[in-house]
Amino acid sequence: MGAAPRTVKLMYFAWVRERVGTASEEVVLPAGVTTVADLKAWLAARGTGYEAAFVKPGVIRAAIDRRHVQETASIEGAGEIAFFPPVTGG
Amino acid sequence: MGAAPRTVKLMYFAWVRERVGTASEEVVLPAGVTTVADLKAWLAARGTGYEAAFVKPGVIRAAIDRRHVQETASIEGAGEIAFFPPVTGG
Amino acid sequence: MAVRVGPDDFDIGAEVKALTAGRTDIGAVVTFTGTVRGEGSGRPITAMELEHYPGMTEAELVRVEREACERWPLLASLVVHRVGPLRPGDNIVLVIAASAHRQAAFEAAEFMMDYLKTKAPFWKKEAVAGEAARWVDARDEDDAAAERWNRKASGPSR
Amino acid sequence: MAVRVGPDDFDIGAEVKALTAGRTDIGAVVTFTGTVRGEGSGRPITAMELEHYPGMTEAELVRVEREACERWPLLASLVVHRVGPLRPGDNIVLVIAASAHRQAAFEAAEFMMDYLKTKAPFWKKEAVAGEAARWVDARDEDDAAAERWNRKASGPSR
Repeated sequence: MGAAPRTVKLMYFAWVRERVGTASEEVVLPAGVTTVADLKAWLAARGTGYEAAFVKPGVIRAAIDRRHVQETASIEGAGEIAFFPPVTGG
Repeated sequence: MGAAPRTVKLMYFAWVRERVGTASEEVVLPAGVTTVADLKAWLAARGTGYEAAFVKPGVIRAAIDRRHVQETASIEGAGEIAFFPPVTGG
Repeated sequence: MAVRVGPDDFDIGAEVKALTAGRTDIGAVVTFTGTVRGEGSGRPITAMELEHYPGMTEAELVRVEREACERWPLLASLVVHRVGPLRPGDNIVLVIAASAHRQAAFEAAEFMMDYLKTKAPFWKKEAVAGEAARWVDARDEDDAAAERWNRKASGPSR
Repeated sequence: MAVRVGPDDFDIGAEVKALTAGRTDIGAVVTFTGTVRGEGSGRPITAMELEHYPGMTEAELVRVEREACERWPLLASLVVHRVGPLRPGDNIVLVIAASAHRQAAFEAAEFMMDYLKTKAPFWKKEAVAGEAARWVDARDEDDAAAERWNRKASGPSR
Protein backbone atom coordinates (compact mmCIF):
# COMPACT_ATOMS: atom_id res chain seq x y z
CA MET A 1 0.00 0.00 0.00
CA GLY A 2 1.37 3.39 -0.98
CA ALA A 3 0.28 6.62 0.68
CA ALA A 4 -0.99 8.14 -2.59
CA PRO A 5 -4.64 9.23 -2.34
CA ARG A 6 -7.00 6.92 -4.23
CA THR A 7 -9.52 8.87 -6.29
CA VAL A 8 -12.58 7.16 -7.71
CA LYS A 9 -15.67 8.25 -9.63
CA LEU A 10 -18.93 7.29 -7.91
CA MET A 11 -22.22 7.10 -9.80
CA TYR A 12 -25.73 6.76 -8.43
CA PHE A 13 -28.92 5.72 -10.22
CA ALA A 14 -32.69 5.75 -9.69
CA TRP A 15 -33.71 6.24 -6.05
CA VAL A 16 -30.13 5.96 -4.83
CA ARG A 17 -29.33 9.01 -6.98
CA GLU A 18 -32.38 10.86 -5.73
CA ARG A 19 -31.56 10.24 -2.08
CA VAL A 20 -27.85 11.02 -2.39
CA GLY A 21 -28.78 14.14 -4.32
CA THR A 22 -26.22 13.82 -7.11
CA ALA A 23 -25.70 11.61 -10.16
CA SER A 24 -21.94 11.33 -9.82
CA GLU A 25 -18.98 12.62 -7.87
CA GLU A 26 -15.23 12.13 -7.45
CA VAL A 27 -14.12 11.03 -3.99
CA VAL A 28 -10.82 10.31 -2.30
CA LEU A 29 -11.06 6.99 -0.54
CA PRO A 30 -9.72 6.81 3.01
CA ALA A 31 -7.40 3.99 4.00
CA GLY A 32 -9.23 0.89 5.20
CA VAL A 33 -12.03 1.16 2.63
CA THR A 34 -11.12 -1.79 0.44
CA THR A 35 -14.36 -3.59 -0.49
CA VAL A 36 -17.76 -2.63 -1.85
CA ALA A 37 -19.27 -3.25 1.60
CA ASP A 38 -16.64 -0.94 3.19
CA LEU A 39 -17.44 1.76 0.67
CA LYS A 40 -21.19 1.54 1.33
CA ALA A 41 -20.61 1.85 5.09
CA TRP A 42 -18.28 4.82 4.58
CA LEU A 43 -20.79 6.54 2.26
CA ALA A 44 -23.68 5.95 4.71
CA ALA A 45 -21.80 8.05 7.26
CA ARG A 46 -21.26 11.01 4.93
CA GLY A 47 -24.56 12.82 5.57
CA THR A 48 -28.33 12.65 5.68
CA GLY A 49 -28.91 11.91 1.98
CA TYR A 50 -26.27 9.19 1.94
CA GLU A 51 -27.62 7.71 5.14
CA ALA A 52 -31.12 7.54 3.62
CA ALA A 53 -29.75 5.97 0.46
CA PHE A 54 -27.59 3.35 2.17
CA VAL A 55 -29.79 2.60 5.21
CA LYS A 56 -30.33 -0.94 3.88
CA PRO A 57 -27.00 -1.48 2.15
CA GLY A 58 -27.81 -5.08 1.17
CA VAL A 59 -30.57 -3.86 -1.15
CA ILE A 60 -28.22 -1.72 -3.20
CA ARG A 61 -26.34 -3.29 -6.11
CA ALA A 62 -22.89 -2.23 -7.20
CA ALA A 63 -20.89 -2.21 -10.42
CA ILE A 64 -17.16 -1.59 -10.80
CA ASP A 65 -16.09 -0.25 -14.15
CA ARG A 66 -19.47 -1.21 -15.59
CA ARG A 67 -19.56 -4.80 -14.38
CA HIS A 68 -21.81 -6.18 -11.65
CA VAL A 69 -19.89 -7.07 -8.47
CA GLN A 70 -20.66 -8.62 -5.08
CA GLU A 71 -20.42 -6.97 -1.65
CA THR A 72 -17.09 -8.59 -0.98
CA ALA A 73 -15.47 -7.40 -4.21
CA SER A 74 -12.26 -5.41 -3.86
CA ILE A 75 -12.38 -1.80 -5.05
CA GLU A 76 -8.63 -1.56 -5.53
CA GLY A 77 -7.87 -0.13 -8.94
CA ALA A 78 -11.49 0.79 -9.65
CA GLY A 79 -12.04 3.81 -11.90
CA GLU A 80 -15.82 4.05 -11.69
CA ILE A 81 -18.06 2.54 -9.01
CA ALA A 82 -21.86 2.68 -9.41
CA PHE A 83 -24.61 2.08 -6.88
CA PHE A 84 -28.21 1.39 -7.86
CA PRO A 85 -31.39 -0.50 -6.89
CA PRO A 86 -32.19 -3.91 -8.40
CA VAL A 87 -32.85 -3.39 -12.09
CA THR A 88 -36.40 -3.18 -13.47
CA GLY A 89 -36.09 -2.89 -17.24
CA GLY A 90 -37.54 -5.09 -19.94
CA MET B 1 -77.83 -52.52 -39.06
CA GLY B 2 -80.09 -51.77 -42.02
CA ALA B 3 -79.32 -52.97 -45.54
CA ALA B 4 -79.18 -49.41 -47.00
CA PRO B 5 -75.86 -48.76 -48.82
CA ARG B 6 -73.50 -46.50 -46.88
CA THR B 7 -71.96 -43.85 -49.08
CA VAL B 8 -68.95 -41.86 -47.91
CA LYS B 9 -66.68 -39.25 -49.43
CA LEU B 10 -62.99 -40.22 -49.34
CA MET B 11 -60.20 -37.66 -49.64
CA TYR B 12 -56.50 -38.22 -50.17
CA PHE B 13 -53.62 -35.80 -49.62
CA ALA B 14 -49.91 -35.48 -50.48
CA TRP B 15 -48.26 -38.75 -51.54
CA VAL B 16 -51.38 -40.76 -50.65
CA ARG B 17 -53.27 -38.68 -53.22
CA GLU B 18 -50.49 -39.10 -55.79
CA ARG B 19 -50.37 -42.89 -55.40
CA VAL B 20 -54.15 -43.39 -55.36
CA GLY B 21 -54.36 -41.11 -58.39
CA THR B 22 -57.32 -38.99 -57.27
CA ALA B 23 -57.96 -36.28 -54.71
CA SER B 24 -61.43 -37.46 -53.71
CA GLU B 25 -64.13 -39.97 -54.56
CA GLU B 26 -67.49 -41.24 -53.35
CA VAL B 27 -67.57 -44.92 -52.40
CA VAL B 28 -70.22 -47.35 -51.16
CA LEU B 29 -68.87 -49.18 -48.16
CA PRO B 30 -69.36 -52.95 -48.07
CA ALA B 31 -70.77 -54.59 -44.95
CA GLY B 32 -68.08 -55.49 -42.44
CA VAL B 33 -66.01 -52.35 -43.03
CA THR B 34 -66.67 -50.57 -39.73
CA THR B 35 -63.37 -49.04 -38.57
CA VAL B 36 -60.62 -46.89 -40.05
CA ALA B 37 -58.35 -49.95 -40.12
CA ASP B 38 -61.02 -51.97 -41.96
CA LEU B 39 -61.39 -49.20 -44.52
CA LYS B 40 -57.62 -48.99 -45.14
CA ALA B 41 -57.48 -52.77 -45.69
CA TRP B 42 -60.44 -52.64 -48.07
CA LEU B 43 -58.91 -49.73 -50.01
CA ALA B 44 -55.53 -51.48 -50.28
CA ALA B 45 -57.26 -54.28 -52.21
CA ARG B 46 -58.91 -51.98 -54.75
CA GLY B 47 -56.04 -51.76 -57.25
CA THR B 48 -52.39 -51.04 -57.87
CA GLY B 49 -52.45 -47.35 -56.91
CA TYR B 50 -54.35 -48.05 -53.70
CA GLU B 51 -52.07 -50.93 -52.86
CA ALA B 52 -49.02 -48.68 -53.27
CA ALA B 53 -50.64 -45.99 -51.13
CA PHE B 54 -51.73 -48.30 -48.30
CA VAL B 55 -48.85 -50.79 -48.35
CA LYS B 56 -47.84 -49.56 -44.88
CA PRO B 57 -51.26 -48.67 -43.48
CA GLY B 58 -49.88 -47.72 -40.04
CA VAL B 59 -48.00 -44.78 -41.55
CA ILE B 60 -51.15 -43.19 -42.96
CA ARG B 61 -53.19 -40.88 -40.74
CA ALA B 62 -56.95 -40.52 -40.96
CA ALA B 63 -59.54 -37.84 -40.24
CA ILE B 64 -63.29 -38.30 -40.04
CA ASP B 65 -65.31 -35.20 -40.79
CA ARG B 66 -62.17 -33.08 -40.39
CA ARG B 67 -61.03 -34.44 -37.03
CA HIS B 68 -58.02 -36.67 -36.44
CA VAL B 69 -58.99 -40.23 -35.51
CA GLN B 70 -57.19 -43.43 -34.50
CA GLU B 71 -57.06 -46.74 -36.40
CA THR B 72 -59.76 -48.23 -34.21
CA ALA B 73 -62.24 -45.38 -34.70
CA SER B 74 -65.67 -46.33 -36.00
CA ILE B 75 -66.59 -44.96 -39.42
CA GLU B 76 -70.34 -45.31 -38.81
CA GLY B 77 -72.10 -42.09 -39.70
CA ALA B 78 -68.99 -40.55 -41.29
CA GLY B 79 -69.60 -38.08 -44.13
CA GLU B 80 -66.00 -37.41 -45.17
CA ILE B 81 -62.99 -39.59 -44.43
CA ALA B 82 -59.49 -38.35 -45.30
CA PHE B 83 -56.19 -40.22 -45.54
CA PHE B 84 -52.82 -38.50 -45.49
CA PRO B 85 -49.17 -38.82 -44.41
CA PRO B 86 -47.96 -37.39 -41.12
CA VAL B 87 -48.24 -33.60 -41.37
CA THR B 88 -45.18 -31.46 -42.16
CA GLY B 89 -46.36 -27.86 -41.97
CA GLY B 90 -45.03 -25.03 -39.84
CA MET C 1 -57.98 -14.81 -31.70
CA ALA C 2 -57.86 -15.55 -35.42
CA VAL C 3 -56.43 -17.98 -37.97
CA ARG C 4 -55.70 -17.41 -41.64
CA VAL C 5 -54.63 -19.90 -44.32
CA GLY C 6 -53.77 -18.82 -47.85
CA PRO C 7 -51.08 -18.04 -50.40
CA ASP C 8 -50.43 -14.45 -49.29
CA ASP C 9 -47.32 -13.29 -47.45
CA PHE C 10 -47.64 -11.53 -44.08
CA ASP C 11 -45.95 -8.57 -42.38
CA ILE C 12 -45.03 -9.33 -38.77
CA GLY C 13 -45.00 -5.71 -37.65
CA ALA C 14 -48.36 -4.92 -39.24
CA GLU C 15 -49.94 -8.02 -37.68
CA VAL C 16 -48.63 -7.17 -34.20
CA LYS C 17 -49.82 -3.57 -34.57
CA ALA C 18 -53.31 -4.74 -35.62
CA LEU C 19 -53.53 -7.07 -32.62
CA THR C 20 -52.30 -4.59 -30.03
CA ALA C 21 -53.55 -1.22 -31.36
CA GLY C 22 -55.19 0.88 -28.67
CA ARG C 23 -54.69 -1.75 -25.97
CA THR C 24 -52.90 -1.12 -22.70
CA ASP C 25 -53.61 -4.46 -21.01
CA ILE C 26 -50.97 -6.28 -23.07
CA GLY C 27 -47.43 -6.25 -21.67
CA ALA C 28 -45.77 -9.02 -23.70
CA VAL C 29 -46.00 -10.08 -27.34
CA VAL C 30 -44.16 -13.11 -28.70
CA THR C 31 -44.05 -13.85 -32.43
CA PHE C 32 -42.75 -16.94 -34.16
CA THR C 33 -42.00 -16.87 -37.87
CA GLY C 34 -41.08 -19.98 -39.81
CA THR C 35 -39.29 -19.53 -43.13
CA VAL C 36 -38.23 -21.77 -46.03
CA ARG C 37 -34.60 -22.75 -45.59
CA GLY C 38 -32.36 -22.95 -48.60
CA GLU C 39 -31.18 -26.48 -48.09
CA GLY C 40 -32.54 -29.90 -47.18
CA SER C 41 -30.33 -32.86 -46.29
CA GLY C 42 -27.33 -30.74 -47.21
CA ARG C 43 -28.50 -30.02 -50.77
CA PRO C 44 -29.86 -26.72 -52.11
CA ILE C 45 -33.65 -26.52 -52.29
CA THR C 46 -34.90 -25.01 -55.53
CA ALA C 47 -38.67 -25.07 -54.89
CA MET C 48 -41.20 -25.80 -52.17
CA GLU C 49 -44.94 -26.46 -52.37
CA LEU C 50 -47.33 -26.55 -49.43
CA GLU C 51 -50.51 -28.62 -49.73
CA HIS C 52 -53.28 -28.48 -47.14
CA TYR C 53 -56.74 -29.85 -46.37
CA PRO C 54 -59.09 -26.88 -46.83
CA GLY C 55 -61.60 -26.75 -44.02
CA MET C 56 -59.83 -29.16 -41.70
CA THR C 57 -56.66 -27.07 -41.65
CA GLU C 58 -58.48 -23.97 -40.44
CA ALA C 59 -60.47 -26.06 -37.92
CA GLU C 60 -57.26 -27.56 -36.47
CA LEU C 61 -55.62 -24.14 -36.19
CA VAL C 62 -58.69 -22.82 -34.36
CA ARG C 63 -58.49 -25.80 -31.99
CA VAL C 64 -54.78 -25.17 -31.36
CA GLU C 65 -55.45 -21.51 -30.62
CA ARG C 66 -58.43 -22.30 -28.39
CA GLU C 67 -56.39 -24.83 -26.42
CA ALA C 68 -53.65 -22.21 -25.90
CA CYS C 69 -56.24 -19.73 -24.64
CA GLU C 70 -57.49 -22.29 -22.13
CA ARG C 71 -54.00 -22.97 -20.79
CA TRP C 72 -52.62 -19.42 -20.64
CA PRO C 73 -54.20 -16.01 -19.99
CA LEU C 74 -53.82 -14.80 -23.57
CA LEU C 75 -55.11 -11.35 -24.49
CA ALA C 76 -54.65 -11.75 -28.25
CA SER C 77 -53.37 -14.38 -30.65
CA LEU C 78 -52.99 -15.06 -34.35
CA VAL C 79 -51.98 -17.97 -36.55
CA VAL C 80 -51.20 -17.37 -40.24
CA HIS C 81 -50.02 -20.21 -42.49
CA ARG C 82 -49.20 -19.99 -46.18
CA VAL C 83 -49.96 -22.61 -48.82
CA GLY C 84 -48.96 -23.05 -52.46
CA PRO C 85 -45.55 -22.52 -54.06
CA LEU C 86 -42.82 -20.94 -51.90
CA ARG C 87 -39.13 -20.23 -52.37
CA PRO C 88 -36.14 -20.29 -50.02
CA GLY C 89 -36.29 -17.31 -47.67
CA ASP C 90 -40.08 -16.99 -47.95
CA ASN C 91 -42.27 -16.84 -44.86
CA ILE C 92 -44.29 -19.99 -44.12
CA VAL C 93 -45.99 -19.51 -40.76
CA LEU C 94 -46.60 -16.76 -38.20
CA VAL C 95 -47.80 -17.36 -34.65
CA ILE C 96 -48.43 -14.46 -32.26
CA ALA C 97 -49.27 -14.72 -28.56
CA ALA C 98 -49.93 -11.64 -26.40
CA SER C 99 -50.41 -11.62 -22.64
CA ALA C 100 -49.90 -9.36 -19.63
CA HIS C 101 -46.60 -11.07 -18.79
CA ARG C 102 -43.83 -12.65 -20.80
CA GLN C 103 -43.84 -16.26 -19.63
CA ALA C 104 -47.42 -16.88 -20.73
CA ALA C 105 -46.72 -15.30 -24.12
CA PHE C 106 -43.55 -17.36 -24.68
CA GLU C 107 -45.12 -20.64 -23.59
CA ALA C 108 -48.33 -20.16 -25.55
CA ALA C 109 -46.45 -19.29 -28.75
CA GLU C 110 -44.19 -22.31 -28.38
CA PHE C 111 -47.17 -24.54 -27.58
CA MET C 112 -49.09 -23.36 -30.65
CA MET C 113 -46.11 -24.07 -32.90
CA ASP C 114 -45.49 -27.52 -31.40
CA TYR C 115 -49.14 -28.50 -31.81
CA LEU C 116 -49.49 -26.98 -35.25
CA LYS C 117 -46.44 -28.99 -36.38
CA THR C 118 -48.11 -32.31 -35.48
CA LYS C 119 -51.84 -31.57 -35.87
CA ALA C 120 -52.47 -29.07 -38.66
CA PRO C 121 -52.86 -30.84 -42.03
CA PHE C 122 -50.13 -29.29 -44.17
CA TRP C 123 -47.67 -31.22 -46.30
CA LYS C 124 -44.44 -29.90 -47.77
CA LYS C 125 -43.05 -31.04 -51.08
CA GLU C 126 -39.58 -29.81 -51.93
CA ALA C 127 -37.29 -30.09 -54.91
CA VAL C 128 -33.52 -30.14 -54.56
CA ALA C 129 -31.22 -29.18 -57.40
CA GLY C 130 -31.38 -31.63 -60.27
CA GLU C 131 -33.90 -34.00 -58.72
CA ALA C 132 -37.65 -34.59 -58.79
CA ALA C 133 -39.69 -32.99 -56.04
CA ARG C 134 -40.22 -35.21 -52.98
CA TRP C 135 -42.52 -35.08 -49.96
CA VAL C 136 -40.77 -34.01 -46.77
CA ASP C 137 -40.75 -36.66 -44.04
CA ALA C 138 -42.26 -35.86 -40.65
CA ARG C 139 -39.68 -35.39 -37.91
CA ASP C 140 -39.76 -37.43 -34.70
CA GLU C 141 -38.56 -34.33 -32.83
CA ASP C 142 -41.84 -32.63 -33.68
CA ASP C 143 -43.86 -35.41 -32.06
CA ALA C 144 -41.60 -35.25 -29.01
CA ALA C 145 -41.98 -31.45 -28.85
CA ALA C 146 -45.79 -31.68 -28.89
CA GLU C 147 -45.72 -34.55 -26.39
CA ARG C 148 -43.99 -32.36 -23.77
CA TRP C 149 -47.17 -30.37 -23.28
CA ASN C 150 -49.19 -33.43 -22.25
CA ARG C 151 -47.22 -34.01 -19.08
CA LYS C 152 -48.04 -30.81 -17.25
CA ALA C 153 -50.86 -28.29 -17.13
CA SER C 154 -48.52 -25.60 -18.45
CA GLY C 155 -44.91 -25.43 -19.50
CA PRO C 156 -42.91 -28.04 -21.34
CA SER C 157 -40.50 -30.34 -19.54
CA ARG C 158 -37.14 -30.14 -21.19
CA MET D 1 -25.84 -9.58 -33.37
CA ALA D 2 -26.52 -6.04 -32.26
CA VAL D 3 -27.86 -4.00 -29.36
CA ARG D 4 -29.43 -0.54 -29.37
CA VAL D 5 -30.45 1.69 -26.45
CA GLY D 6 -32.23 4.99 -26.94
CA PRO D 7 -35.49 6.91 -26.90
CA ASP D 8 -36.69 5.89 -30.37
CA ASP D 9 -39.55 3.48 -31.04
CA PHE D 10 -38.96 0.37 -33.17
CA ASP D 11 -40.85 -1.51 -35.87
CA ILE D 12 -40.82 -5.27 -35.31
CA GLY D 13 -41.45 -6.16 -38.95
CA ALA D 14 -38.73 -3.83 -40.25
CA GLU D 15 -36.20 -5.16 -37.72
CA VAL D 16 -36.95 -8.78 -38.64
CA LYS D 17 -36.68 -7.95 -42.35
CA ALA D 18 -33.33 -6.22 -41.81
CA LEU D 19 -31.98 -9.23 -39.89
CA THR D 20 -33.16 -11.87 -42.34
CA ALA D 21 -33.00 -10.12 -45.73
CA GLY D 22 -31.34 -12.25 -48.39
CA ARG D 23 -30.66 -15.14 -46.00
CA THR D 24 -31.85 -18.68 -46.58
CA ASP D 25 -30.08 -20.35 -43.65
CA ILE D 26 -32.62 -19.04 -41.13
CA GLY D 27 -35.71 -21.19 -40.58
CA ALA D 28 -37.09 -19.75 -37.33
CA VAL D 29 -37.38 -16.22 -35.98
CA VAL D 30 -38.74 -15.46 -32.49
CA THR D 31 -39.44 -11.91 -31.37
CA PHE D 32 -40.36 -10.69 -27.92
CA THR D 33 -41.84 -7.24 -27.46
CA GLY D 34 -42.42 -5.74 -24.02
CA THR D 35 -44.90 -2.87 -23.76
CA VAL D 36 -46.01 -0.41 -21.06
CA ARG D 37 -49.15 -1.71 -19.40
CA GLY D 38 -51.87 0.73 -18.44
CA GLU D 39 -52.09 -0.25 -14.81
CA GLY D 40 -49.86 -0.99 -11.86
CA SER D 41 -51.13 -2.52 -8.61
CA GLY D 42 -54.65 -2.17 -9.97
CA ARG D 43 -54.41 1.59 -10.54
CA PRO D 44 -54.10 3.37 -13.89
CA ILE D 45 -50.57 4.38 -14.85
CA THR D 46 -50.35 7.91 -16.25
CA ALA D 47 -46.65 8.12 -17.01
CA MET D 48 -43.51 6.01 -17.13
CA GLU D 49 -39.84 6.99 -17.22
CA LEU D 50 -36.94 4.68 -17.94
CA GLU D 51 -33.50 5.55 -16.55
CA HIS D 52 -30.36 3.65 -17.54
CA TYR D 53 -26.61 3.58 -17.02
CA PRO D 54 -25.12 4.74 -20.33
CA GLY D 55 -22.18 2.56 -21.26
CA MET D 56 -22.86 -0.22 -18.79
CA THR D 57 -26.34 -0.86 -20.17
CA GLU D 58 -25.05 -1.46 -23.68
CA ALA D 59 -22.18 -3.57 -22.31
CA GLU D 60 -24.60 -5.78 -20.35
CA LEU D 61 -26.88 -6.23 -23.36
CA VAL D 62 -23.88 -7.25 -25.47
CA ARG D 63 -22.91 -9.77 -22.76
CA VAL D 64 -26.46 -11.17 -22.67
CA GLU D 65 -26.49 -11.55 -26.45
CA ARG D 66 -23.02 -13.10 -26.53
CA GLU D 67 -24.00 -15.61 -23.84
CA ALA D 68 -27.09 -16.58 -25.87
CA CYS D 69 -24.92 -17.08 -28.97
CA GLU D 70 -22.64 -19.39 -26.97
CA ARG D 71 -25.53 -21.51 -25.72
CA TRP D 72 -27.62 -21.77 -28.92
CA PRO D 73 -26.74 -21.87 -32.64
CA LEU D 74 -28.11 -18.40 -33.38
CA LEU D 75 -27.82 -17.03 -36.90
CA ALA D 76 -28.96 -13.50 -36.02
CA SER D 77 -30.08 -11.59 -32.95
CA LEU D 78 -31.06 -8.11 -31.85
CA VAL D 79 -31.83 -6.36 -28.56
CA VAL D 80 -33.45 -2.91 -28.61
CA HIS D 81 -34.40 -1.15 -25.36
CA ARG D 82 -35.99 2.27 -25.05
CA VAL D 83 -35.20 4.88 -22.38
CA GLY D 84 -36.81 8.16 -21.39
CA PRO D 85 -40.50 8.98 -21.02
CA LEU D 86 -43.01 6.37 -22.22
CA ARG D 87 -46.77 6.06 -22.10
CA PRO D 88 -49.13 3.10 -21.66
CA GLY D 89 -49.20 1.01 -24.84
CA ASP D 90 -45.70 2.13 -25.89
CA ASN D 91 -43.03 -0.37 -26.81
CA ILE D 92 -40.23 -0.83 -24.25
CA VAL D 93 -38.04 -3.69 -25.41
CA LEU D 94 -37.54 -5.88 -28.46
CA VAL D 95 -35.55 -9.11 -28.51
CA ILE D 96 -35.11 -11.14 -31.70
CA ALA D 97 -33.49 -14.56 -32.00
CA ALA D 98 -33.10 -16.34 -35.34
CA SER D 99 -31.89 -19.88 -35.86
CA ALA D 100 -32.24 -22.81 -38.26
CA HIS D 101 -34.83 -24.44 -36.00
CA ARG D 102 -37.53 -23.19 -33.68
CA GLN D 103 -36.49 -24.54 -30.29
CA ALA D 104 -33.16 -22.70 -30.30
CA ALA D 105 -34.87 -19.47 -31.36
CA PHE D 106 -37.53 -19.75 -28.65
CA GLU D 107 -35.10 -20.64 -25.90
CA ALA D 108 -32.55 -17.99 -26.82
CA ALA D 109 -35.19 -15.24 -26.94
CA GLU D 110 -36.58 -16.27 -23.56
CA PHE D 111 -33.08 -16.51 -22.11
CA MET D 112 -32.14 -13.03 -23.34
CA MET D 113 -35.30 -11.54 -21.81
CA ASP D 114 -34.79 -13.33 -18.48
CA TYR D 115 -31.18 -12.18 -18.21
CA LEU D 116 -31.89 -8.67 -19.43
CA LYS D 117 -34.57 -8.37 -16.72
CA THR D 118 -32.06 -9.05 -13.94
CA LYS D 119 -28.75 -7.82 -15.37
CA ALA D 120 -29.28 -4.83 -17.65
CA PRO D 121 -29.19 -1.55 -15.69
CA PHE D 122 -32.59 0.01 -16.41
CA TRP D 123 -34.92 1.43 -13.78
CA LYS D 124 -38.60 2.21 -14.25
CA LYS D 125 -40.34 5.06 -12.50
CA GLU D 126 -44.09 5.17 -12.90
CA ALA D 127 -46.83 7.56 -11.86
CA VAL D 128 -50.33 6.36 -11.05
CA ALA D 129 -53.33 8.70 -11.23
CA GLY D 130 -53.20 11.41 -8.60
CA GLU D 131 -49.95 10.31 -6.98
CA ALA D 132 -46.27 11.17 -7.16
CA ALA D 133 -44.11 9.01 -9.43
CA ARG D 134 -42.50 6.04 -7.69
CA TRP D 135 -39.71 3.63 -8.60
CA VAL D 136 -40.97 0.20 -9.59
CA ASP D 137 -39.84 -2.62 -7.30
CA ALA D 138 -37.89 -5.53 -8.74
CA ARG D 139 -39.88 -8.76 -8.94
CA ASP D 140 -38.70 -11.97 -7.30
CA GLU D 141 -40.15 -13.87 -10.27
CA ASP D 142 -37.57 -12.22 -12.52
CA ASP D 143 -34.70 -13.51 -10.39
CA ALA D 144 -36.28 -16.97 -10.41
CA ALA D 145 -36.73 -16.82 -14.18
CA ALA D 146 -33.06 -15.95 -14.75
CA GLU D 147 -31.97 -18.54 -12.19
CA ARG D 148 -33.59 -21.35 -14.21
CA TRP D 149 -30.90 -21.02 -16.87
CA ASN D 150 -28.08 -21.73 -14.42
CA ARG D 151 -29.20 -25.30 -13.77
CA LYS D 152 -28.79 -26.71 -17.25
CA ALA D 153 -26.60 -26.11 -20.28
CA SER D 154 -29.68 -25.19 -22.29
CA GLY D 155 -33.39 -24.99 -21.65
CA PRO D 156 -35.10 -23.73 -18.50
CA SER D 157 -36.52 -26.12 -15.92
CA ARG D 158 -40.09 -25.19 -15.20
